[in-house]
Amino acid sequence: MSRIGVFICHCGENIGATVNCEKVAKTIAAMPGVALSVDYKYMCSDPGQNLIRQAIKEKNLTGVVVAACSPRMHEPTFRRACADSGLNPYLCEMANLREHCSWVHAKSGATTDKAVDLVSMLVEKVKRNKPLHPIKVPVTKTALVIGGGIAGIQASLDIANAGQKVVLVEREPSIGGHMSQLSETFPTLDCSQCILTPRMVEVAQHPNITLYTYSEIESVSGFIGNFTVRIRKKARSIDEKLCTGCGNCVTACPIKKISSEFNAGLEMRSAIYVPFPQAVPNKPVIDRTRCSYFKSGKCKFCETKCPAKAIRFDQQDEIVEIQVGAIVTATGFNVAETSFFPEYGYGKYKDVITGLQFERLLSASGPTLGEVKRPSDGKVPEKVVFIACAGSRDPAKGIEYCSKICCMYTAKHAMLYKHKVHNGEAYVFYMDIRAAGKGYDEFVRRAIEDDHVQYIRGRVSRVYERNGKLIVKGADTLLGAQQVEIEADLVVLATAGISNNGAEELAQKLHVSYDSHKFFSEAHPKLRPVETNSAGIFLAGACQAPKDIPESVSQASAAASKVIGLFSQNEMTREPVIAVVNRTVSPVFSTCMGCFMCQGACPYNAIEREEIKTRDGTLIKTVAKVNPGLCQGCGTCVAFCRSKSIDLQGYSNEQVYAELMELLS
Amino acid sequence: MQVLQQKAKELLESGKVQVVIGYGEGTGERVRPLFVRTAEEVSKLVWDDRCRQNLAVYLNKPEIKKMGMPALIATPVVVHTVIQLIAEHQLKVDGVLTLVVENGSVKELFDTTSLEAYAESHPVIFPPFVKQEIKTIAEMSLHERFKFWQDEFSRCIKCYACRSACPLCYCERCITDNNQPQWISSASHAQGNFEWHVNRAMHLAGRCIQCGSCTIACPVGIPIGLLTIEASRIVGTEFGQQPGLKCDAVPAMSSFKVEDTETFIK
Amino acid sequence: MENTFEPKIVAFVCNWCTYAGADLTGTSRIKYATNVRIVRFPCTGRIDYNLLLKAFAQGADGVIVSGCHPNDCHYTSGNFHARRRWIVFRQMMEYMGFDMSRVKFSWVSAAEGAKWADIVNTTVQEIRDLGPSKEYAEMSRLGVV
Amino acid sequence: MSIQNKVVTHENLLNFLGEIIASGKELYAPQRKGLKTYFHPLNDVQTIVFDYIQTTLSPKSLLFPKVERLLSYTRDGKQIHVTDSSEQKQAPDRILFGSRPCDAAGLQTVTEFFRRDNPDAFIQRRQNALTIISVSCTKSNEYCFCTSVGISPGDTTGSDILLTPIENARYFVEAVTEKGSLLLAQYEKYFEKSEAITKEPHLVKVTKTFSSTEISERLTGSFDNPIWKDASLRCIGCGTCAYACPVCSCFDIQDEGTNKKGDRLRCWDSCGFSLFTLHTSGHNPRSTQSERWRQRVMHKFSYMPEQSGMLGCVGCGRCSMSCPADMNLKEQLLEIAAKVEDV
Repeated sequence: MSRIGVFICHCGENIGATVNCEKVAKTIAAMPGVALSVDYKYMCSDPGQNLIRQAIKEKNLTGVVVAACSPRMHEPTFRRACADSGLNPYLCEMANLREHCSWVHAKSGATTDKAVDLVSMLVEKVKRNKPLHPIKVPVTKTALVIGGGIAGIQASLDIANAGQKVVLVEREPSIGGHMSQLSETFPTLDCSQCILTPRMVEVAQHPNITLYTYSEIESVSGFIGNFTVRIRKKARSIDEKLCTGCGNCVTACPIKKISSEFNAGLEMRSAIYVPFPQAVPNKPVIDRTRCSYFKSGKCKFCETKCPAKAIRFDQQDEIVEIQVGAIVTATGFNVAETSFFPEYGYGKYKDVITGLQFERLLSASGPTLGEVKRPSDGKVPEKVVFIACAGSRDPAKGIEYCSKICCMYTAKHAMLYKHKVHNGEAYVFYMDIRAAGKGYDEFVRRAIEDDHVQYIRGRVSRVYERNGKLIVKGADTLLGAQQVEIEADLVVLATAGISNNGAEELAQKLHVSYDSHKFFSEAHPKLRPVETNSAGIFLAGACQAPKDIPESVSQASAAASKVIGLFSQNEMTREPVIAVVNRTVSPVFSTCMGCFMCQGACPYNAIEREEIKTRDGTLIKTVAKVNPGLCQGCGTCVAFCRSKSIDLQGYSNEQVYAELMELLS
Repeated sequence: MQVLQQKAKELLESGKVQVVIGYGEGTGERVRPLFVRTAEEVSKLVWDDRCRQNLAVYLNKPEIKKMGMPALIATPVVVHTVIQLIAEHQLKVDGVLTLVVENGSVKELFDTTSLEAYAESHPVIFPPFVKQEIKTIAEMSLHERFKFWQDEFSRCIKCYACRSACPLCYCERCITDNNQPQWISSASHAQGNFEWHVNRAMHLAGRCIQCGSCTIACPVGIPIGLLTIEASRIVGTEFGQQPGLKCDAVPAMSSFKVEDTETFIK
Repeated sequence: MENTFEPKIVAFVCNWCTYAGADLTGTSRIKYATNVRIVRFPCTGRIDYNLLLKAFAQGADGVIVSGCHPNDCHYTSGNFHARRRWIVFRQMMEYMGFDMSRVKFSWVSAAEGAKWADIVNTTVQEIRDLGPSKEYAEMSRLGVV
Repeated sequence: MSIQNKVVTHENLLNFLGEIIASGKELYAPQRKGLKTYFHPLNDVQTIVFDYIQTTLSPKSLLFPKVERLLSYTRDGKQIHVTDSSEQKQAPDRILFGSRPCDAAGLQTVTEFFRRDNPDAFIQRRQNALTIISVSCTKSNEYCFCTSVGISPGDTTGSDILLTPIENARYFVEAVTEKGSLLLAQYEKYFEKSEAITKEPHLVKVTKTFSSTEISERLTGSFDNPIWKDASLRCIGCGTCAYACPVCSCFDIQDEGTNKKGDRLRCWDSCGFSLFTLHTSGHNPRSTQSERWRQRVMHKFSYMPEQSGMLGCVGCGRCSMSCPADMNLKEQLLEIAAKVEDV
């Protein structure tokens, strides 16, 4: 027989003035299984909580109902008080007499009647509560960071510097990401590579970081604290240990007309190549889709010229399996190509380029060694038109969002152009100037005022060629939508930042949700911006949405601190409000029939298959099993289960049924 | 019939299957399920219009599973059933050899492709009287429908023949056999009967392959199949999903689309 | 004559949106009818349609089912699953002749305290107009000797 | 008590039944619903169906209803009030018309079953208030085997009155019991006195195919015979046979209600269900369908005769007729007679 203690709180006047608390206490006292039913002025006060603590000991209570404010307010308080006296905290429930009763009704008999109902249903529920124990999940203290751009680098270094192990996986041959392609960075104009490359080297040399470049995530299984990740190390076709990075192979390679990814297509590379001089690791890779040997079985010039005998044509992809406790996703973004824009020539004009290409033109390590020369004929352009919002904020293009970084880099581009070509003219077509950020607006003002960049508020309708010039037709909305036509030598499109190739595929492997633009979704837009809906998987940088370097870096550090926090304990504790699949004796073992409807219903992929076998290994049946590390306790599976074989602890079928029955009896 | 017997003989003799699940002569004019385990017995197999019981119901019966690899003589709806059972992980594709009779010859459906192709080309067709019943009920007012079903259910004795005859009612412990809590009253009063039939319909929503075995089995003649037919019709209309067509189908009722539409949620 | 029938109404709501929304109704001191009793669930996805049946079996006059708006589910998709279940359940019940006008479905977010009060008040009024629900509850006696 | 012999015309029989209804008694008689026939209370004797062999369900529910309230309770605070339904319920005066001799024999077995050990007040009271007017069989079908279990198409066992159709749309009337005589006496005007008539020529011949005593003997010791497994292969485990059976009397007690009020109900149950013997622990002593099928046959033909001297079968054939999988009891019994070795 249950011995339930019921404590009715007056909350001063808040409940007491509307609900007849004495009457509620008296009525409830007559319920079977109620050992004690009292009312008190302030249950959450120290003396109030002591009342509960004492009663648990004196009356040997098997359950407690506190009828007070919303459980969303004080449930932890009262559960703690119960735990203090040795009663399992999950044997304590709260009835909401304040927000759901006294504050919304006038003083009346009906209000008190409702209060009685609210308490009595919780009494019937708590009679069926079972002691629950927080779930302990062991934590593997190694983090996986996916993506070696600035966000991934920052997250890796922060975690590694806190003394934890990191595995950093980058799919390109070198880490560095987009930041390594940039010339100078706004608003301070310091050289991008100068600040980035030391960090890249630090990653390579850090004892706590294992770096896998030219590698991709094959599969991810498991759950927070306990992920198993399989990494595909793509065959680089060289022995990295032997390679000295001398570069003889690159010179020897006869295939040289391959568009360079690093230089955004403005320069060529060979089939065996190092993406850029400061690459980490500074080891070449053979692009097998282009290499003569792989295409026709002939060549091997690189092998002949390699003094270290490091070329390995027969190298195979290698699968590495690692155990990690947390995952930081920092896979970055991409930019829309010029071919995305029919109105600007579908990418057919060589001198209509993207912002990223312009970065390469400005960069001292770029194809022009930092001199602004246009791609078509190598002439220094005298008039450059920059078009902001190329694709962004344009529902017709399917991109409703603001790419956020373009206003700033366009200002930077125009400014740097003016610094390099003093008598050149720079025009910027823009919709709005979004320069919120420390020193950002000042930077734009400088471009306009000091460097005389001409900002025209309006959209460009067309770009076409006439007599070797690019005619940019637009409108100036500040001059009454007057038509503007500029004869430009070079047009730079601030093309929209879009999700990276393969983002969707990766999200599916990780079971994290993503938005309609395939940017990964954070768990909560305000309060959990670096977490995902999959526990233990965090977000850093532009894989979540386009963002600039400082923002990427701060998000990376935030994600790292989440990981470090997780790793600060050997075991992680989780709320035991989770679903469980029943188990019973042979020959049934579980009433679960293994239809796995629940698997489809689970938002967290928490339902696994468990094979029940005889001692000699013969399969008896396959049933569902809830992974306590993944289950968040929504209970959607419970309502789906036809045979009622799965139930939710804390909101079990028996509990909710008893509540309803009492309420209506 | 002879081709079927011949095929059964071949399959049993070659050891490809250990049991052929089919129909044999029964009491009077009836046919009954037959489990043929030796080549000598194949002459007992019959095949005609009387063969309507959905034999897929036996595939998961422990005693029959123990016999070894089964061949199942199937009407089109039974092929749908086999596919649905595969989709619900109750059967492996290579766990049964489905035999269909077409144009006087016997075809073996042995893999996903052959099963799905057959099901696709053999949609479920209701007999005219079922079509008429569906129409009659559809034209009733809410109150008339209530009266209609109450009258039908009043004869229900909760023998659960509907459940037992249904190949998709494979739960070892049915929801109605649960008593903590007792979701469905085990008493056969009007409410208990209503609860049972609502649950059966909901549980078969998007799963019922509309074979009519439940209606045939009902000893008191309740047109019980109309309920699950309706449940599957709703799922088909609302979510565009039909059971029994794809071996890897995602169950309609445990999936969703963000675009699902309704007009009743305020 | 004024209708003095006080209906008994049960509300099945999710913890994160509607329960919190009803909390906000309280903190905003918006007054509403006393007829509704809330049963709290983690998510609308957890709400079994059998609870609705049992509510009417036990003599409830009306039922409210409420949770997070689409796309706002704390568990990302519980409410989508629930929505699909209700779409089928409603039609199935009507096929069997059950009057579903006593069941009100709604989305009430944690910010919609006023909407909760409004849902309660209009439901109480509508159920009051429909009168007591007896037929289904009394069916537990039909066929019993 | 002597059997008084009378004859009645079909027309007068209907008049007689009509007057019974007019007197306020409940008349249960065969009624048609679709292809099925049921015993139903009725107001219009014209709706009575005569051309049936067996009704779909037996008249057992007149004594042993599918759901019956045994007690009710209410609670007020910590006070609990229990109302024993057996003290409250008045059994209505009822006439059952149209039962077959096998049905009447079944009703007698049910009565006996509930009279043993602790007599069941509910069923006794209903039995006392029930007058059974059976009609002898002039037709049979392939399912019938009453003669093999000691009953015949003109058997009076269990009936209060037995009518045997004779020539010229008349019935030979036998008042079997006091209750029957009283009823006939009350409506004397419709009945003519008659000499004893030999019924046999008017009855259908049902060939005796086996001896139930022999079956009972053979069943002893057949517990582990493989016949059960083979025979039950096609059984799908529903409760149809038990629910259609005029004798099966297993039940399940269910409490329905809340903390404040509720009922204790007695509901039909069937040994064909796996749940029937399921223990709380999860263990099931009859975990396979063959064990459950064996139980059904053994109980009727071995355990019951052993314990009470009664057979649990009246040979009506309903179980086989209603079985969705065509499990045929007569066939099974013949097989046992042929296959099971003597002990």
